[in-house]
Amino acid sequence: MFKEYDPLKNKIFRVMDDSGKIINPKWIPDMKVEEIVTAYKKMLFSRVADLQIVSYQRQGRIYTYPPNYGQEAITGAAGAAIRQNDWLVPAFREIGTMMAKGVSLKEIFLYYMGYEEGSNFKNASQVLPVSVPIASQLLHAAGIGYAIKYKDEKKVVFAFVGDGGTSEGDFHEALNFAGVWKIPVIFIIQNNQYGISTPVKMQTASSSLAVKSVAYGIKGIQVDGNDFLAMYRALEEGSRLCLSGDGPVLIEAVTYRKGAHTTSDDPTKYRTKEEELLWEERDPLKRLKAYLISKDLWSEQEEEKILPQYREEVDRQFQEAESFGEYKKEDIFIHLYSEMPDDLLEQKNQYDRFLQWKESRFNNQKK
Amino acid sequence: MFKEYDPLKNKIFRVMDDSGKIINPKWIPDMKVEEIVTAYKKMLFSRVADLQIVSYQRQGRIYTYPPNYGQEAITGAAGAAIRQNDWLVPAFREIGTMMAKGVSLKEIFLYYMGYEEGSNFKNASQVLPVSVPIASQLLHAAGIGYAIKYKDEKKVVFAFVGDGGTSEGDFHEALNFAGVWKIPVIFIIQNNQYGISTPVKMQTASSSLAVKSVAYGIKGIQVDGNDFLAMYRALEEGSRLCLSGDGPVLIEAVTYRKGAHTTSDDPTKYRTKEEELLWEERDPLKRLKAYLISKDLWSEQEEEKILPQYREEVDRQFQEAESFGEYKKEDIFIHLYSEMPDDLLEQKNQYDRFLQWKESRFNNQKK
Amino acid sequence: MKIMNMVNAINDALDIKLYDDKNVIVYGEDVGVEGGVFRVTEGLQQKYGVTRVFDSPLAESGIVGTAIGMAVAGLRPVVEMQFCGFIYPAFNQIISHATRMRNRSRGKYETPIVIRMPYGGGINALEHHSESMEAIFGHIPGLKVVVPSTPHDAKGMLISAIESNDTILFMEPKRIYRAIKQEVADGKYTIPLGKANVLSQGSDVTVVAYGAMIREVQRAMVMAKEQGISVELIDLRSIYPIDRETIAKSVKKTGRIITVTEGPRSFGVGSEISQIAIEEAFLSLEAPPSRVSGFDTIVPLPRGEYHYMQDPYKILYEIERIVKY
Amino acid sequence: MKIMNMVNAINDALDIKLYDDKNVIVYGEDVGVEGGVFRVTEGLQQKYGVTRVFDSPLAESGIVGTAIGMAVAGLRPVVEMQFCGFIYPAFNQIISHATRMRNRSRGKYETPIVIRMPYGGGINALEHHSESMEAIFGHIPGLKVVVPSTPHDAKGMLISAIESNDTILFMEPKRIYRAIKQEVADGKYTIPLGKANVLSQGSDVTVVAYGAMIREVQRAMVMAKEQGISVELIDLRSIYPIDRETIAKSVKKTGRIITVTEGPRSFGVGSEISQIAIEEAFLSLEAPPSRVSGFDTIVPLPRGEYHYMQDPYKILYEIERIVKY
Ligand SMILES: Cc1ncc(C[n+]2csc(CCOP(=O)(O)OP(=O)(O)O)c2C)c(N)n1
Ligand SMILES: Cc1ncc(C[n+]2csc(CCOP(=O)(O)OP(=O)(O)O)c2C)c(N)n1
Ligand SMILES: [Mg+2]
Ligand SMILES: [Mg+2]
Repeated sequence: MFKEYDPLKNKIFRVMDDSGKIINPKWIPDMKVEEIVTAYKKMLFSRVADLQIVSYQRQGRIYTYPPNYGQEAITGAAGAAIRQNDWLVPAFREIGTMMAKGVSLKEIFLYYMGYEEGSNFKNASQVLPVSVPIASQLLHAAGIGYAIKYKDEKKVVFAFVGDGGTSEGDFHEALNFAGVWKIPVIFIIQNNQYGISTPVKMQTASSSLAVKSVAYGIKGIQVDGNDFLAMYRALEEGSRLCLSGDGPVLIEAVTYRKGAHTTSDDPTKYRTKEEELLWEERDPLKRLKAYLISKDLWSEQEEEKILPQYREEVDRQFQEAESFGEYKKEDIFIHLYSEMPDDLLEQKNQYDRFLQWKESRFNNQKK
Repeated sequence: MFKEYDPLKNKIFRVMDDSGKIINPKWIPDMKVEEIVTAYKKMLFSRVADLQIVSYQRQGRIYTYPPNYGQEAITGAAGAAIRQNDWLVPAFREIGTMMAKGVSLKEIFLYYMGYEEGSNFKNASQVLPVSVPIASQLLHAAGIGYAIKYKDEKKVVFAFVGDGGTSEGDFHEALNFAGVWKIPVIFIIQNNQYGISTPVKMQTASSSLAVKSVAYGIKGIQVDGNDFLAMYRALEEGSRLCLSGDGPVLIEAVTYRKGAHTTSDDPTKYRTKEEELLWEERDPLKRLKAYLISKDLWSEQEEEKILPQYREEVDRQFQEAESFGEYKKEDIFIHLYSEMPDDLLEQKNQYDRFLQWKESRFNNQKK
Repeated sequence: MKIMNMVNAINDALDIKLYDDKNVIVYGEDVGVEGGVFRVTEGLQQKYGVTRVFDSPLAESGIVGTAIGMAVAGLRPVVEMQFCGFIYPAFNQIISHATRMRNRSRGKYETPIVIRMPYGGGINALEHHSESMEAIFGHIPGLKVVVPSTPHDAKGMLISAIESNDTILFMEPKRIYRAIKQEVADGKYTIPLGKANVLSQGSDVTVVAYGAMIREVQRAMVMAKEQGISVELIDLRSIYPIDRETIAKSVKKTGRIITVTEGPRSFGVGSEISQIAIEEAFLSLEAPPSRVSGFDTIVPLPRGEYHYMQDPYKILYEIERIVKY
Repeated sequence: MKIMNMVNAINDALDIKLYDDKNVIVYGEDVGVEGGVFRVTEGLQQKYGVTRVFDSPLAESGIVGTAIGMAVAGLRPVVEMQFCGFIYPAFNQIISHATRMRNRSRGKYETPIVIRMPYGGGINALEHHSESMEAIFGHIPGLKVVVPSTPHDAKGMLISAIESNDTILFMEPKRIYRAIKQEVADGKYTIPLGKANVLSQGSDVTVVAYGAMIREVQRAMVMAKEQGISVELIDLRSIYPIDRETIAKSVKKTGRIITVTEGPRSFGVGSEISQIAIEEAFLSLEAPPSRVSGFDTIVPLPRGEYHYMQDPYKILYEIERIVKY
């Protein structure tokens, strides 16, 4: 597949067309039908969550949040392809994959409500926290890949970055180290056409992002990131290559950020209605749904039935997060070092003394 | 040429073979014979200087120095191709090109004798000082390229980096910015096979360094860096492209560092005699000399005659540098800011007071 | 005169200098079409075109590194780091080149670059969006680091910065980007860099602060006054070079000095101010020069941030402690 | 017991930990085949193989960034920055990730990484090869910064560093890499990080120093003694965390304190030590805590470097000044 879709040929890998019709039967992934339905439902859940978060944000109940809206086929396919033993190194727009690895929506909420605790994934192993400094996380993925190879484990690292992230030096260093080390890492670029307001053509003059793999002597492929079946198949193939020692691989997943960059962004400043409508046609859920309906695996009725359940579930987890309770001030100090240095302990104690003073001095005033 | 030698074809651009015989007449550069002879003589001078510096260093008369030995065809060709108006952004192994731009050997000596004054090129304009932090200078080249384009000047930037330097994030960012901005910069990689002790195959898994141009949507070519005619022709072509708005370009010049990394390095630790002998065969001066002799443009006799003159000239400039005189302590303070801040002035004054005290206290002791 | 907030004032300064001098170039992530994530550069691309005000690729080392090249070639780049927490990829270019090129070339090449950067906490932002690491930059030889605390200062200081031939880190207290409005003079004026500003005269204790902390101190001063404590407030304005003279004069008068900063405590700006106070006024000191600052910890996410931030109470607490010392 | 210089002692510590623990991995530029430009890792690749001791591509962010990944996945990387002046490309990975991963994940992921780095001047090196920017690193929350001053300390401190679950910047004073030889105990021993070492008891003035400056102070002390001045010398050993207690105890006794460092003066380690002294011992102070340091300038090239460096005379000058204060 990586040969047939060598990025130098400038071909994009697709399995279905925009209407959900199979156009490339050769590469249909070998998934059980229930697996595809399950994946679709997870994508739907992720979308419901996203849309609801945006409205929570408008109500002032959560801080800045970067929606995954429109990119669910990528994160959903990665969620379906990643195994319990594999590592996930997210950027910050991968809730679908994080949830598949066992991160709860409540934890995601906690994080965006401003609690560090949201990154302490209780039921997810081998998932790194969200990485805010763009592209820096790819080097962590390469290091994990080295450790896997060194320990001779059968694991793969799924590492994410955005199109904008490909401009950072760390992108280059990570792919270069990975190429030299020949380690099992799948680098997935979510090319959603923009880095905030900056279109991808202002990030680079290369013919695609996938073609950058050539610079590192690694395999690369450009995939229709709104085509769940293609994404899954490419990731599966990438996994296989990694496990057989033929990694790393670079997957450029072409998609579109349907929502705003974050809840504090206004995309009308930098993109047109026409463009948005064009991509509306290619919506990943719409396409997979059409495919499933055509196979009689899904129906509008089922969807209508399930949506309220999802909304409720999202709301339930949101409310759980909301009732997480007071931020414990100790939490600021305890995780800096394996043992708290005296100086830090003294700062903590000073702060306690201040709080006592404040309490006694202003006890009838508000905090 | 950049099409014919597209780096994806894995062909190296050569005009002469290892014995100096023309094998690719189509691409012989359009140079006057005297120009070639002049270039050869400059390369010879650069080599004489290099060899003498190594011996000065052994005598403890100069500090660490990175010889250009074996790479003279690249820096010589760049010296011949660069115009008065063009910018030169060196790494630290380009004395040939620097001298062509008007930097004196004396200045180069001063720098490696530990005087900042050695980077204040009196008769060379548009030459940046040596850049020690690997690859960082390429971004300066890109910025200069932007300024040239912005001011609509007819200038080209010649920017150098080593093979090891291609691993740094700044290499990536510089080529990427240059590609997006479409600016007149020739990036020249002196691939001398090693970054200190690390062979280039441990720097990257890509099929060549030239092929990295693909990642930036710019033209690239791999050139035999020990073939003066090929190097000159490629640079000339690169210049032309840059001037016509079709830049930037990336030139990988394949060469070999015949000497040590610096005068404090011992290459026998990491490379074999056989390898050194192999490259001895490809020595750039030997090849160009054979070519010139075959054309009756040069002779062993002329060389024998000129060598002592060069040695003397090098020595003369070295001795001039040696008699440069005391380091002025003011020099430490004056160039930090456009105006010296009070605090810095006070530090300088404090130091003067200290020196007076020391003088009066220990005036009969040695400094 | 117009009523402006700091965002307007900075935009006005950029506008004036872009108009003034064709060599001024403004770029960075999302500063063009969008006008920056805080809208500081809004409208400038429309006015001056895409070759003078534009979006760069997402790469901070690239932004500062290319600015060095532009500056060497005669332009006057004003670049933006999107947030304080994202300047670090550019650290090498700042410390190894921007601040050294003049010295290295013995004055031949100058690097008139302004690096603008919102900094500081208190806006309920994501991780890496609330930091105040000015002390690190103060330690870099060849760099100037300045921080305005009002719209008026922001405009005048930014114009000075753009006109200076030095590399200047221009730190913008984003917490008060829109919180403070005041009359700002039309047209061009400059405020010299490196000079502190005595905002209030006082006799009991000197408080040194800058940026968003000024407002917090002023609130604390209201409470202190109720206790009969007279505070002299110095807006430092410039982290480097530091205005020793103004500090010295004030602490000689009050005998007491407190520095209020947002960043981590150890190796922070407070220590440097204290050092200056003891060097300049040891015999006048009636209490140890002290500091109110963040902890030696990472800035907590929004729910915990108020523990970390300096507020009027923390400042008052320290004022009372030092005055009673 | 063997007579060792610091290079041997560090090599020995690495050897011991590589032997001890299969999770220890040593890499960096030229550390494998060549054994590092200072030969600190000599022989280790031959002994432990290319998967455990190896040359990395030339990319500092890459080196530290991958070390974070390795550490999270259970390894204990010990990486080398070739010179102090080349750590800056890795700055973002250090300040944004290595020092934050535990905090960010609430203890779930640790980053036991040692970043070894030769630093300091006095060896007639090229530009960027002589710097001492430890103060910057001291300001980074979550990082430990340590500096040995003898072969014995180097070995014991490095073993402690490798065994620690924190990220540690291990700064090696390259000027005394081979200049000091002493008996070093065989086999494994540790020296706790974060504790200073009182090298000489004295009564007139406390001098705090570390790394290569210790030797300079000791030379100054010989001259001071001739003047009848008794110096208490503290080897700080750890820049962060700082051993406040040892400093406090000493300055309470002597009433005077001087910090000797190589880096730029402003925002340097000296200011922080002074701040600690005034916080802990204000009422015992008989002179202002002061500092002997580099200027706020770039380290000059070799011909001018001696102006910048601290030598016994500069230290003696300050000792006399402070004692007479
Ligand atoms: C090093 C760094 N610089 C700048 C930012 C601010 N920033 C946050 S998201 C973003 C755009 C990212 O674009 P892209 O990589 O395409 O990811 P997307 O947001 O589209 O998923 C920027 C510039 C950052 N987080 N990190
Ligand atoms: C950022 C940085 N890291 C490390 C070094 C130390 N160093 C000096 S030269 C060198 C190798 C450079 O290799 P290459 O780019 O191939 O250039 P060459 O020396 O072969 O000309 C290294 C690692 C440096 N100068 N800068
Ligand atoms: Mg994007
Ligand atoms: Mg090389």
